[in-house]
Amino acid sequence: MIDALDQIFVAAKHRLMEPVPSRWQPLVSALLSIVPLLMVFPGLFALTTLLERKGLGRIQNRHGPNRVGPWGVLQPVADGLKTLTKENVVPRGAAPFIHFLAPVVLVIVSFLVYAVLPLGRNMVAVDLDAGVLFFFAVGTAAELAVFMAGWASRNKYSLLGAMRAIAQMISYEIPLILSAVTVVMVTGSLSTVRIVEAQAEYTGWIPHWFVMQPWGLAGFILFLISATAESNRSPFDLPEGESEIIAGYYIEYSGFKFALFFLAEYLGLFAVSGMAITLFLGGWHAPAPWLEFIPSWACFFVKLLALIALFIWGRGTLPRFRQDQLMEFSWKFMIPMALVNLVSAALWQLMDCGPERWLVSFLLIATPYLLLGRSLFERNQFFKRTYRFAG
Amino acid sequence: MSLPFVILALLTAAAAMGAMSLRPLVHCVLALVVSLSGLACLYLQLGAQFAGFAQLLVYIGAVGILIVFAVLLTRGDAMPPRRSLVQGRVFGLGVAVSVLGVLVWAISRSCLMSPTLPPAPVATVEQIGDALMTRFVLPLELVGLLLTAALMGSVMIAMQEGEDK
Amino acid sequence: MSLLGGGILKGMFETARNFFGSYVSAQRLTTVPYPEERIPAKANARQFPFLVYDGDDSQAGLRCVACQICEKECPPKCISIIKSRDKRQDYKGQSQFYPATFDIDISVCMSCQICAEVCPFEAIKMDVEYELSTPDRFGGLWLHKAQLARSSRYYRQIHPQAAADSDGFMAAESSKARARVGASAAPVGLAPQPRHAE
Amino acid sequence: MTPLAGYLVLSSLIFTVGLAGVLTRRNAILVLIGIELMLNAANLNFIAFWRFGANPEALTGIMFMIFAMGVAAAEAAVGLAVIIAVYRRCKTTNLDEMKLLKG
Repeated sequence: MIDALDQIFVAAKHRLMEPVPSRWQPLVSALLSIVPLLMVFPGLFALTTLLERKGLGRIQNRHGPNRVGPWGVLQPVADGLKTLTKENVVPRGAAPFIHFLAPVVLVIVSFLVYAVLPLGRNMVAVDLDAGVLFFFAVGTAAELAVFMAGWASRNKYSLLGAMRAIAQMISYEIPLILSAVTVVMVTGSLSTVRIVEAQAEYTGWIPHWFVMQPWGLAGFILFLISATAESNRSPFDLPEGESEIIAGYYIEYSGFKFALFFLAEYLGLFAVSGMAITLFLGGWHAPAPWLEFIPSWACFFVKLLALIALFIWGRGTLPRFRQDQLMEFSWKFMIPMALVNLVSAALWQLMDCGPERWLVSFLLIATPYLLLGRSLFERNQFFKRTYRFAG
Repeated sequence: MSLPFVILALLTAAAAMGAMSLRPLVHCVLALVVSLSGLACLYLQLGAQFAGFAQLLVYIGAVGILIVFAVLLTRGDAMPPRRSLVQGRVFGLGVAVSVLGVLVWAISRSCLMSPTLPPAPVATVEQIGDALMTRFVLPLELVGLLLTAALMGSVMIAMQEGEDK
Repeated sequence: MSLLGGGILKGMFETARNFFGSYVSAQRLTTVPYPEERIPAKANARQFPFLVYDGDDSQAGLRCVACQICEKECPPKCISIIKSRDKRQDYKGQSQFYPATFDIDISVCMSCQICAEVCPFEAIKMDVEYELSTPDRFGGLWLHKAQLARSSRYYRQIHPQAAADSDGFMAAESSKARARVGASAAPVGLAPQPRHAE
Repeated sequence: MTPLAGYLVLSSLIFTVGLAGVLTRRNAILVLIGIELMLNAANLNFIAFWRFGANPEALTGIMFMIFAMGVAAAEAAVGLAVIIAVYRRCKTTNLDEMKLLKG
């Protein structure tokens, strides 16, 4: 019974595949893997916009949307209808083809990365040998789409927003990949399925997730911070920066194309959250042995929703960075910490099991953290403000 | 000659020509990116998964973005003036076409034209990693050194010389 | 020594308290679901001016005597008055002009209340009505005498304290005038009285 | 035409296009793009020879391609830095207008 519920989607796919002639099997199999992804994640996007607005409202002691439907649950439908019926405006000076292509490329790229995310036991669209590499390689194309949007609009604000976005994404891609590399190094595989399998065991009630180890915890935090920056969310939402450059690279987009940008932004957020779950939070494994009756896909989505809630919480709390702070934080803090974390993970892998391994790994991370924190933040040199004209 | 190869080859070649012949510089860069992604797909089609993804990561994520930044920093996104067909252009095209002729002639004459398709070799990431760490460890270190030197060198070159003025 | 990142944790704790607190205690919520619930208006709330009338007839009972002081004092010059040719009796029993037209352009009005301050006849007061939207773009901006007139009962209802002061002032004025009429039966000049602070 | 020949012809075509671009276009960035195209044509050859040649388990073609990619990335970084530095001095990226050393 429990297994049947766990494998319900896999079994359903097999049932649907049975009557198909063997010539068409690969095509139908691919379609049956892709179509649910195309339906589930936009649905999750709609749910997340609602949760985000409600949650932000409550964080700021407001009610949040509560008009459309009971408790406002139909708000995403209303938003969607409103966006779809808006006029599609293309500026006169724009390069029309690239202007059209940018959101399309962005959405396609955002969907492609889901191919390697294991959503449950036996539930991954393609188990690539180089899955993690695929994830990051395809993800980089998003930067180009952002540039296309910013440049094709012929608007100085969108160009500025695009430049900011690209600079930010490049700077934070390095700690993002470096913190993922620690996991790849310890498991010895780039395949997402193998990485999840490596976190299957339990000691007592405690799962062997990588986040439970010192280097894994540090890697997880670094990964989350970089992922926030990669998906341009607050406090790293400078590319959009409503108060300074209006809406960044998508000022000149309206109607359906704007909705595509919005969708792609959230899809990117879900994708990096899913990657964080796969790499550090044990993928679809239950958090304790006595919780293993929960279907694996339910575990994954609960973890995903928890991470999304964390992102919303962070957005409701933290103010936006300044551009120079953003860059310095990446190059002077995140990248050194990611490199140190890499060494720590390597030592963890080399040393035998025992308390000294924990001690070494912990000290190797904590010492640079405290030193960097003291030297960069405490003496106020890190965020020292320089004025060009005054003083 | 499979259909996917023909489609990818046409796309790649057309994008490469676009990259060299379009007038707005940004369009050239975008065409270059399309061409390089086509090459990455060709690598995947040839069974070199790691090479294909590495191509995407390096060329689209790094080199493409770098060129875009250079275009914007040198204000290259303005439309260049249209030029007439000058002598240098004819000379360059002539050289290129003759090089192409020689290459195609050499390929058609070569002894590598065995019509049988060898079985697809496997190149897992693990094998590549092993090879990089054992047989090719010296070149790997050298490339690392080269990249570090290039990083520092390009920062030094592109840095503003503010103190001198 | 404070730990790096401690401030972030502190902030996260504060917002979490807001989040859960807003479900527990309704006092934390600073906003209300508007059309169903409203925050009661403050004692001295003001939006746009209106003309006060006594009795039941909104045109015959207008207190305004078309003295045009408000028109002159209005900083953005949004009031326009045309005096009538004939005269009629005011509440003190004196013969007065009345406004033939009295228009206010509320797209220009800045709700400064100077018109109400300077009016010697308690004829123009500030309304609290804020739901003024109309389905068309230019509608409801240029208000005429008929739209501006509100009964004095309404005024007593929205600003009870100020209305009581104003009623007292008017009662004193009219009794003074009647006493003067009874004593000397001489015509009374129209010298405006200095206004008390409301 | 055999499969290998198809890849070789495509690679020589891309190489030629890059060469033609380098020879005819006068913008420094475009010249760099042409060089990138030529390097990529060579990479395609490496992979094709690895796939269809003898001894594929030695992975020589892929290794060559990876190292060529590293070198190309370094070249692009330094080349673009030079272009930006020259642009600061001469306010142009046109190769014909950079003639400070001409008499």
